[in-house]
Amino acid sequence: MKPELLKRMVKGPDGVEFEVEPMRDYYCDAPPTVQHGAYIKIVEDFFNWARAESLWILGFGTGCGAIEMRPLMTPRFDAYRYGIQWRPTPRQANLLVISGYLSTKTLKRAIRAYEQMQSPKYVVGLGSCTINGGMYWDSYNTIKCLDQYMPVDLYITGCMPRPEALLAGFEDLKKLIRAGKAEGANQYAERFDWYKANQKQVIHDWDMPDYNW
Amino acid sequence: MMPSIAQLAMATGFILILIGFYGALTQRNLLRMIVAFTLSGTGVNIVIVAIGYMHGRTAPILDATVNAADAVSRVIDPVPQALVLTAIVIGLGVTALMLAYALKLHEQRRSLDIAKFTELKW
Amino acid sequence: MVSPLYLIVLALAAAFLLGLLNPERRGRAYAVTLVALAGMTLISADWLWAFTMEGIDPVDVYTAGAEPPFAINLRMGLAEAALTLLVNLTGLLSALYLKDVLLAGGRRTMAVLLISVMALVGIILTRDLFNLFVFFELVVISSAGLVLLANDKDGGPASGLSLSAGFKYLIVSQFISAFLLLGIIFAYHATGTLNIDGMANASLGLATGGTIAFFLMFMAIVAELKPFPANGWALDIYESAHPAFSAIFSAATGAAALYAVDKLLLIGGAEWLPIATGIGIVTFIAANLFALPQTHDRRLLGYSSIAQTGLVLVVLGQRDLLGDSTPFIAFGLLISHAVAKAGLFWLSGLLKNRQLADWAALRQRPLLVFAFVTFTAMLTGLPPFPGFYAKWELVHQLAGAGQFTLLGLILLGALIEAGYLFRWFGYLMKREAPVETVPCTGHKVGPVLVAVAAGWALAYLWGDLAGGLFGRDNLLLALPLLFALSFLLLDWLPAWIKNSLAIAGMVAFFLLTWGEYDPLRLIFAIIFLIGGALTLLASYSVHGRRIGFYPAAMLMYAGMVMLIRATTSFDFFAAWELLTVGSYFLILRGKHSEPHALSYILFSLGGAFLILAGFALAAAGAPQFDLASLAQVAAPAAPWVFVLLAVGFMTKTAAIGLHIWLPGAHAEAETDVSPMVSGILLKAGLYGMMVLLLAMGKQQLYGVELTHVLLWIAALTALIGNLMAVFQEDAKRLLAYSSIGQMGYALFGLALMNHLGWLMALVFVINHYIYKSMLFLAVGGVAKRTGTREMYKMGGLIRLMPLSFIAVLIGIIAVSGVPPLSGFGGRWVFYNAIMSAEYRLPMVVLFMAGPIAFLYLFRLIYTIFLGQLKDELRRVKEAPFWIVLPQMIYVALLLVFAVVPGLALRHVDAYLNQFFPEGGLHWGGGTIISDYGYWNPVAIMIIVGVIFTTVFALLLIVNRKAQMVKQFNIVFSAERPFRPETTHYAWNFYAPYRKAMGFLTQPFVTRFWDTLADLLHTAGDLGRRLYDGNGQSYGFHFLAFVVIVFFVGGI
Amino acid sequence: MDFEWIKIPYALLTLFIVVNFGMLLGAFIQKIGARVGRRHGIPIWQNYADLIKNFGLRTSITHGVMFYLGPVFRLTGGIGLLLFVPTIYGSEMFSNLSFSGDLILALYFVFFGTLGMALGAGESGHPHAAIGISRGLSQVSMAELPFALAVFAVALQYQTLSVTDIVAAQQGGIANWTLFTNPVAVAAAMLGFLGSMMRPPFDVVIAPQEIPIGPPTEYHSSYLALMQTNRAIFPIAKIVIYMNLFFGGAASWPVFFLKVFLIYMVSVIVGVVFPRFRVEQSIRWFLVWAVPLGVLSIVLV
Amino acid sequence: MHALYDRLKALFPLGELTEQRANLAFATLPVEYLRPALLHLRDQEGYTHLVLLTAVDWLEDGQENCQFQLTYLLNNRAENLDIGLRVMLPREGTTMASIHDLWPTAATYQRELREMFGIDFPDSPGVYEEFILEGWNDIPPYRRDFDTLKYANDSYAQRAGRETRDPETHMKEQLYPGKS
Repeated sequence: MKPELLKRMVKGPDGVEFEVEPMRDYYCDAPPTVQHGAYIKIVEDFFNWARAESLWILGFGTGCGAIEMRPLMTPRFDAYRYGIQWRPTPRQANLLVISGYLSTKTLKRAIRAYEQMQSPKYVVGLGSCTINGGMYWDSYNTIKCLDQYMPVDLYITGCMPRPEALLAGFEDLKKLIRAGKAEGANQYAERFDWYKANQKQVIHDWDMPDYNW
Repeated sequence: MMPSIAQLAMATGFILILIGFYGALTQRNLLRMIVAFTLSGTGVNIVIVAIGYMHGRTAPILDATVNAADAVSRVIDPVPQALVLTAIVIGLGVTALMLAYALKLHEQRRSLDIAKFTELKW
Repeated sequence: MVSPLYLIVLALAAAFLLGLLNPERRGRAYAVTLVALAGMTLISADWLWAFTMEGIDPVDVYTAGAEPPFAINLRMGLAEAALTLLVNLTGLLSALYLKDVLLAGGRRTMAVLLISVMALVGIILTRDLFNLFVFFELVVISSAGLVLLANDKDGGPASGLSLSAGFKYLIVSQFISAFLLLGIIFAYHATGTLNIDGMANASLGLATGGTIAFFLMFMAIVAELKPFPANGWALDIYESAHPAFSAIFSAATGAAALYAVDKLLLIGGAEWLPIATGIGIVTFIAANLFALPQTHDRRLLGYSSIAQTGLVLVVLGQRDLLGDSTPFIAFGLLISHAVAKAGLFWLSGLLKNRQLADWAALRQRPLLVFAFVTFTAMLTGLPPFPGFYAKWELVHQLAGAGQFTLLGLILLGALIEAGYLFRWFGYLMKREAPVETVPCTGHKVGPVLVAVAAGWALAYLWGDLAGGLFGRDNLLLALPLLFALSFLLLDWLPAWIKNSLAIAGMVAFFLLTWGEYDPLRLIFAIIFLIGGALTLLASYSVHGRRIGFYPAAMLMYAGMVMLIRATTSFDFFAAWELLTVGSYFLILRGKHSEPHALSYILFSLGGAFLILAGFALAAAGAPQFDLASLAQVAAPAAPWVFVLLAVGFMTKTAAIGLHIWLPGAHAEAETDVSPMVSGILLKAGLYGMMVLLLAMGKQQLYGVELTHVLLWIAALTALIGNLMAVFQEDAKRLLAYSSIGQMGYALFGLALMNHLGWLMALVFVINHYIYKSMLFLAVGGVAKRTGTREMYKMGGLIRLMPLSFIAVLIGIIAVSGVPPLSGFGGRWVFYNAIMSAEYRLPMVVLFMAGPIAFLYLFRLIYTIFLGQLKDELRRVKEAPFWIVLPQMIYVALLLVFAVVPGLALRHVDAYLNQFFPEGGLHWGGGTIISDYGYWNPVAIMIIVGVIFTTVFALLLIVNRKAQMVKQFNIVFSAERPFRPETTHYAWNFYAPYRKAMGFLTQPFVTRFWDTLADLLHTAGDLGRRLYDGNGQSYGFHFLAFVVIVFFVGGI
Repeated sequence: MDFEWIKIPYALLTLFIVVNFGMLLGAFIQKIGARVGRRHGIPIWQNYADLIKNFGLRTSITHGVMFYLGPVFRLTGGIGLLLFVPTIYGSEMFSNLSFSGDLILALYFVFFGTLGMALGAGESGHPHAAIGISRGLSQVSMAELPFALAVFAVALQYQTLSVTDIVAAQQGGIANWTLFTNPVAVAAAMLGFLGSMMRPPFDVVIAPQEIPIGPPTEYHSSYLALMQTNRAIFPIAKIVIYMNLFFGGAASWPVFFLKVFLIYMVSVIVGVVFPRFRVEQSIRWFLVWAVPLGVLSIVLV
Repeated sequence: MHALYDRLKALFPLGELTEQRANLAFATLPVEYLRPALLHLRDQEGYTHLVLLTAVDWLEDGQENCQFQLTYLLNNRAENLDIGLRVMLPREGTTMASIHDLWPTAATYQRELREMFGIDFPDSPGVYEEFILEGWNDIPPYRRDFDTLKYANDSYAQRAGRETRDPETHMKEQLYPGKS
């Protein structure tokens, strides 16, 4: 635990000393809950259509796949046509693209970013590194299997997959969303303990609350 | 024309005053300053007397030679004489006081130099 | 009636009697001394009673049974009676004070003291020149003896200081006596008499050599007044002598010598008056200037004594012009000076250390602090003391006669004097107190208290006299002032009782008088009285006795009430001074407010002097005038009156250039004081401007329309105030600068000189009172709880202090003028007002200032209440109930005023019609219609409310399940915040703005005033080096003085 | 000039038209921007999808009361601004709720939403939000100045503060528009307009890569949906003021659509051509170029 | 380059000069002469820029009883010359004098070397803080005796069904099926 997160005694302006425990005082410790859709199916379907047509990707690049995402914004591929946009903050994004190998250090950040997104939210694993470690299969420092740590809705294979493959992948994701099958966030909430155990197994210096609201 | 005695006395008086003032301003020794003041005091007294002097008259003492009746025409103005007496007395008092001061100052500071007593300033 | 001769006889007899007593029975000797002095005092008092109450004629006493010129005669008149009473009383009290020293010194010392007092009495009574000389010499001799009373014989570095001082005194006396004797004898020679009246009748000046004779005498006697530069010796005496003797030397000797000069001027006639004036004014200015860099208390008092004597000499020199009021003025100044100086010298004897800052020890004794305040107020000529009346008369008469240079110099010197006196008071109140305890022995404190009592008695007397002479009400009888002063007597009560009394008093006074005000004044009356009572609610949060708070606060409120009730220039000015002084004491109470309180009082007094000068100019010789008749001031003087008054009032509204006192003063003041001095006090300046503009309207100076100049000043004030507020880290300073800006707006409205401009100013007056009081209270409460005023050290307090937050939120919405709250009303009226303005350019600046308000307002609320909560502040509680309560009342008021602004404005609008018939508002139903636009506050409030509620309801339905998170649950580029301190973006909040606009915030004004103050200090410091401490130099100074006067005076 | 109940459905109708117009216009403008970059850009109905999606998100967080209320303030500000100004000249139906106040009300109500939003963003505790607000307020404080001066010049020119009267004075031919009767004021106002539209070169406030979108960093879900709604309304409401003051107002909806679009395009064209200013650069730019024009307009009137 | 080598040789007991390119050469010297040599190069010869500081673990080679080789690569901007000074250190309990006072950037390199190789640089600022790894709990991963595959298998869940092929034969089969 980092020193700034340890319990400490501080003295208030009135001279009274009291304890501050950052993990309790500064972070919300509620666990995630399963969120159900609208009660009326047609409404939920309508929402799902909107969700599919408005994919907001978190501008977060890991590994070499990040370089493959840039061309999507260019005139050549123009992903905006498909309702795909990039958002700079996880609060407003609902699609996290893990674009390549994920070192344990980055995993921690990816988990944070994922947890800070609002449900329903989707994860796309990009390239073989996210599937089975790819060329980093024996690396001391990268995870081999992304779905151990967060619910993945879709993998796009290749090392690296071309932007066209990404577009195809996003189209497939849209189908999943429209069909109501992209419920990764609920899956994460249901199997929260399992995911946390997996995450904590590889992240040795766990210095954040269990769920980053 | 020869200056009258009154004029002479007055000139002397003023010269004495000036000498006294000069001495008081230039001599740094306390005692010399006191002497200088005495000189100027004397000068002042002489001037006073000289002013009161009237040519050809006598001292304003009423005795056998000057009777009360014709005193007004025979004696000089008695007021300056009276004044000068008082002035001398007072001058004496002040001089004594100054001397006492000088003594005390010397006792305490072992110096009679006026320029040494400048702690109080500005 | 006892013959005045017995005054002298009694002293002489007692002195002889002392010689007969057993030297060892010192107690008995002391008793004899006291009895003699008491007897003399009684005789004088008896005479004074007879002259004032029974109105008897002056009495001549012929010694030796002959009439002058054959014998010496003494005269006892009103002046003589008063002066001898002063001398004898000072002597008596000093003798009491000197109990230890006299008992140790024995009968001889007592005899010297008696002789000294007797000689002073003689100087006053005698009508014979030579007798005068004798008494003077007696004074010299006895003084030289008494100087030695100072207890510095027991070695140490300062040993023998009084000895050398005494010797220097003797040196100069020798010169003086030589001159005096020569002068007397020549004068006698020329006129044949020694009697003063005889000589006056003989027209000495016409006789041969008479001029020179008189010149010599005059120089000698004037030299006893310690004129600049022939006064080094006196300063050394003041510095080194025993304070009780200094008291005599300053109060009694000074008074006697002045009277001697007065008598002498009888002989000299009118042609010598300008010379006396010149000597006086030069001395007054120089001594005050040299006092500035002083750090030694008694020497400072010495300089001040010299200055005061110089001032009285000026008055004597202007007797032709002042005529019958000369005694009133001269005595007013002289007696104020004498009582205060004697009291201060006695006070100085209670303290061990001689640095000004060491007077902080006096704080242990509130009574002595009160004494100090009384003396300072007397010296600076503050109401209700005699000096105030005297200054008023003096200035009016001088202005009436066109003596503007002299008038300016007198005011300048008085301002400098106030500067060092109040600085000293600041030290006393604020500097770290030494551990020494102030001995409180009765015989030493007694004289001080008698002086205090005398001061207040004289205040009453002069008020009474002024009533008799000029038909004024006695200030001390004004109900508000009495109410304020009564708190002095109640100061031992617990604070909450006094607070309740104060509130009750203010509300009661309002209820009693509210029918007497016209709508314009009614608004101010409500703000001053009801508003003041409201702010006082916050004072319940302070426990204990809170010594000194209530007299000061009530004095301020009393001043303000008297201000709006004033109908004559005199009442107005007196009220102005009272509120200034009261607020100064209030401001000074802040922890670190010493320098700010000083600059406040200096600017305020400077402004007050300008107002005084303006009134004097307008009065054109009359002792006072109706405020309404300002309109009738004739052409050449009118614009100048306007300028003087306007600048004077603008020191209070902190217009640009005169604003530098405000931020510190308001920021450093106590929590419940800030709203008083900001929300309420500033309005006094605006009220002044209103009175001025209503009466005088537009004025032109050298073809420049002065209201246009005002427009520029107001606009720049608004801009700079707002801009400076943006860059403050200290929350209260931010609010203070914001006040400057807001006052700029209000002033702008007034200067527009049209109907809506005035209405806007009034809207600002009301709004500014409400929201600035509220904001200062809220911020003060926060600062109280968090222990800091630096905003970047706070943050995230919204959850801990929700009520304060609400107050600040409502406050900033109102300040920024965003609808639907009341600030918008002000802006709306403002835009309508400038539509009909004839001069538009300054509006550009004002437009620029407008949006800047958003910057600092957002910063205020964000950095305190939003953002990240710090570790240490996690357990902070909501501000105390009594601080929150008024805020909530203000919130309610703001909302009410937002919906129904007509409540207050309708009547004012109607009232303004008589001054500005054009361009009023039309109040139709809920809509307010002007010539250009319209505005419906009720509709706005409802529409905004409905939309807001609808949208809010929508959000609540959609978003009902929102998870409440804590402060570090923020997206942080997938990292986490380190600590709250590093995450709270607050310090230098507007860094980019500073880059762009920072050049406008260069402290030009501060630098200007600093340089001015430095220049004065340097001048004083260089000038006082003239007094190099060498007795011969002092002698030379005297001769030089004579020569200079000879040539400059053109004799 | 007085309230009647029928005004409420009329106002809602205006609101409905403007919201939809705003959504489509926003997408259209983005498409134009995309075409400049040789892209096709978003579908024209994209904003609806985004809005529905954001309303349809299942979770949200809140940092506190002000955070919750921020978007409410924002949208209230937008709607209020729209409704306080008559939309269509001469139409009783679409004069909205302008009986409650004149031009000044509209000018000051602009800040209602801004202030509320800033407070909400402030409570999120995110430094980027604070930095964004600091930049935004700094920039606006100077950008508003030329506009305010121009408005004052126009009000002086027509001797009224009532929007309706100002529009009325411009009727009767294009030559009567303020644009031609007082070109200096219009020039000043349009320069100020650039600064208030949050488009390049004056969009450092929301600098997406540097301080991820500034003040709304923490906003999401339905909060964001409210803000998106406001984004459809607010620029139009602001442009309506410009249109009424400087470009003769609109007597019918087609004219309204056209004029709003064209005025909007001014900032778009400038935006796609110029890179971004830093805050102090934009302040100086306004001070040097726009403010003197504003002063000139006041002097000339 | 040779001229420099000769000048240096006269002062320090340098090993052989290994010339990689015309303007890049390496030489080994005993640890105790490193600092004077660096100072000389920096102050006298104009090699003012520390290009890099890196380590090589000579585990398998058995060379001189398993050593770390530190390479200090310096650059002479004016003449476009690079020279690398190499020192050999024992592998166990290795400490090395810090040169962060000569080049402040060295501190960063030294921090990395400590984390990745376990070479200690006492007094180097922040040398004990985590640099790249977070919460590392094994022997430093760049040491050759660290078994990375074993570590990976122990620590991370591998996806079942993964096969490894030799790229050459695999591609041949893909492109020319049945021709091998």
